[in-house]
Amino acid sequence: MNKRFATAAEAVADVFDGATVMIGGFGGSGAPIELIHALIDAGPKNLTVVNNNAGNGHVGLAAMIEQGMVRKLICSFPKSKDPKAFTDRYLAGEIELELVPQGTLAERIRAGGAGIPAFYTPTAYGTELGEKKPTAEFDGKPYVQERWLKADFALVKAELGDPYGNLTYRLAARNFNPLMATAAGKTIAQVSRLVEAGGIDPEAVVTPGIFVNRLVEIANPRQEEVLNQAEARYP
Amino acid sequence: MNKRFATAAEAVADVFDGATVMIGGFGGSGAPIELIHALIDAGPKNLTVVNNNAGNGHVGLAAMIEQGMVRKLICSFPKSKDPKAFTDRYLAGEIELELVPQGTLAERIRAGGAGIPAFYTPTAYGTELGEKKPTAEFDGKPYVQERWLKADFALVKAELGDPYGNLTYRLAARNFNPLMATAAGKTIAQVSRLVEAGGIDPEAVVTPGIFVNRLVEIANPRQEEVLNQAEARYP
Amino acid sequence: MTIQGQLGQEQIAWRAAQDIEDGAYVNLGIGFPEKVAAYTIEGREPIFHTENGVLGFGRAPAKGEEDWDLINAGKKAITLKPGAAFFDHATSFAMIRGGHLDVAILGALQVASNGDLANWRVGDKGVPAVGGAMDLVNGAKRVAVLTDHVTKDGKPKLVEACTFPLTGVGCVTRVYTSLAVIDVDIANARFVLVEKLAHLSMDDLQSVTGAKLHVEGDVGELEVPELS
Amino acid sequence: MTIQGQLGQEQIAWRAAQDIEDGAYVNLGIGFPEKVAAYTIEGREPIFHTENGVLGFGRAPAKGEEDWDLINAGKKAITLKPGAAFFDHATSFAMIRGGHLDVAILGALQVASNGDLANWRVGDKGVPAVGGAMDLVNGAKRVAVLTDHVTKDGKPKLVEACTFPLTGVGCVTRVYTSLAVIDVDIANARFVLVEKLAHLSMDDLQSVTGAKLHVEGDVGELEVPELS
Repeated sequence: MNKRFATAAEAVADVFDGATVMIGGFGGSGAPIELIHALIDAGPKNLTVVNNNAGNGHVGLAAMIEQGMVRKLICSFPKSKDPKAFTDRYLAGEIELELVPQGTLAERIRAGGAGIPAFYTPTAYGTELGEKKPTAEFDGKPYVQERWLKADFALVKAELGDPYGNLTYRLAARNFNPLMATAAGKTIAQVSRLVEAGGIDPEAVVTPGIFVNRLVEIANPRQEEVLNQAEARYP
Repeated sequence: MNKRFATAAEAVADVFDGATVMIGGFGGSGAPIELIHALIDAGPKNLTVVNNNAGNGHVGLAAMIEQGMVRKLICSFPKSKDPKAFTDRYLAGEIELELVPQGTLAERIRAGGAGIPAFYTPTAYGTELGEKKPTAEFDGKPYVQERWLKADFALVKAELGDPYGNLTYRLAARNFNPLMATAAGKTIAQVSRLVEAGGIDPEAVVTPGIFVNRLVEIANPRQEEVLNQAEARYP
Repeated sequence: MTIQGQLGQEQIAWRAAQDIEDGAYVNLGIGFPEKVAAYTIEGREPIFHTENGVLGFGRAPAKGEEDWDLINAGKKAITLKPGAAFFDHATSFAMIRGGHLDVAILGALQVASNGDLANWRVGDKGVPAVGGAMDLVNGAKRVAVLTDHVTKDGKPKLVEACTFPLTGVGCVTRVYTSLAVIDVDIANARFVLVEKLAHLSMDDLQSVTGAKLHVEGDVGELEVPELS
Repeated sequence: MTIQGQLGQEQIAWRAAQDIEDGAYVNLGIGFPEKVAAYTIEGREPIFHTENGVLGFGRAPAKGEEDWDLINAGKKAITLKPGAAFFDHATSFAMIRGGHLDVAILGALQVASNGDLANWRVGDKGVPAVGGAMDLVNGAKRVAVLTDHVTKDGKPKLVEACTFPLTGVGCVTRVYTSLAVIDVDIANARFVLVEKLAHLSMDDLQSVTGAKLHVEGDVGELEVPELS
């Protein structure tokens, strides 16, 4: 068992036009920058991207949007310090937005990974984000029915990985990454350090390897926030 | 912030007659024996107990049942090497059983903790355990609607605990414990070692302290399986 | 009407901090509400939660000391206190939606006397963004709002019914404004005045409030703290 | 009719093990199916999952070396292989229900030609217990059954329609019996014979099978392994 890929380019090579791609991270924390940039190099089009945000500056997801790869974005908060990449295209009607409350977004992804096709949440009841969705009352309280969210691919950033695909995460870079890892046909993880089997304490594993298909070691990964402070651009 | 209680007796003293009590563990692995025995000493009656099993031998949950404290059991697998305590009372009609598929039991508890009043699962569709439940079709496949499960109290067994209630678990003794910790009004944890704040790596926390109300340190906790091999009885 | 001696944002945040109990689990919304943390009362230890998966965080690090994997929901760098924990986003919102948070403190565009809150969108223009606000208002045991009493052009923000898109229905229980502290009696859809600036008359306060202010018993004096 | 040379449980388990691919994630039911692990093919490395929250476990420990916090779903002591992981029950069944397991291998009371499985309860007597079986049959990509071909009193276990309470509807895709390997064509509700004991005639096999055995192309020979 060895899920290791030699390069990010090989790991994302089969992401196809029209695919749904989940991308981990919350802002720059936990964003798999090297996998995203490899995907930009590969250049698939008409992607539906699931991410909490909509990119910042001109690297990572923002750069994907600038390259015109993203047809639709499913996110909770498409604002950032420098949201121009998304904002311009959104206001021009060139990109579709499905705005989802953050907890509902997380739960929909978790449901996709857990085989739960639909669930009820109080969130968004009585608001325009709950409109046109089925509702039901439980114990006298109204709820909105939400559907699972799945993807063809998930790009996640982890700290340690082993050949079985077991992963740990660094600090608050965990966020959406473990959820998205469960909800995609192919989960591709960049890890800052690939250790041998047994190199992660079984009690410390956050994402068990069954959820991970491919691993690429990217030592010293770039951080979106730091790149943006340096006004970096990709490509 | 200090959630520590000096004794198991104090920690379970307010469990009231008729309460719903979740008890962690899978068989003897992760079963909070000392908390259960303290509860037997306290002696509340007419309890509804949620546990994966129905006790084994004459200690722990089996002893609670023998003491006549349990009115109803919600579980997936009420069989064990020595299931006499439950079996006798069940066949005599003295205890009610709600049999729930194991994954549905886990998910219902998780839903209780996560504020999800209901969800759909394929499990039990078309079987007698799915009967009389609402069903719905999603993407052409039929599912059963299941409701959340909550409790007044949860008794859980953990390995490390800190004064904030952060917990880790030992090996496969994790099982239902982290779920139940989230789904009760009062979660009471016995920990094998109470460390000071900062004594658990924030990345290694399995149950964040927000889910835990009370902690009791029980060094060298007894193991149900070992007690049963020694043919122990409680009280 | 220009009202003298209104509380500034720091002073409103200070007032809200007085109501946070020792050991409370608290989520502070991005921006203005974040200021509440600075006024934590001596001897009390609230535990701060941020949607992106941290419990028990502390102050911002010194400039240059930031670790950008350690941020809050506003994407600002934070530090940890002893006893902190990391968790994923599903767990984070299980804490919120599951009723485990004691207090959520948010900003507002409008609060209605039935407890409805509008705070995420002004209209159809621009890019909408909701974040975790809709989850917070439906999950926290207590949902409080910090806000100037009126808009920049003097219109009431406390109203009979929200005209902006709703964040949640019947969710806000207390409002801290630049002029007053007001409870929301959701069941009876009415504002109940708790405290007001001492020099402000009931009539003047009512005149800048878009729904009737009810009084039950004594109205307290809203303290004007001197903050350094 | 007494059929000579039937496979024993170990041999059935051996046959099932031949179909487990390298790297497959596999859950083996309590009891008889657990035997499959012992016949893992040289050079292949399936990863075993147990409902109670372990991936990557290995053989039983030596007697006296048990750690009773480290058990499988059958509550038997296990050991870990390098690369193992622990997780809670919700995550464990997310793996199952979410379609992440490649194979679940279970025992059976009855399997119907439409893929229905009955394996948890004989009737209304006694204490019912279901465990994780209903989740496994609805979640794993491939659900296989190991069983004697007939009951102890000679009645077919492969039937037109299950008479015992169902575990799942249209879920079993392959059955390994003491006499044959049979695929279930769920869409067309029919059994398709894959392999049978060489010396057993089609008529004799059909006579102990409760639903028609279809044949498509060649029927293979069911190997009778010599197991030490």
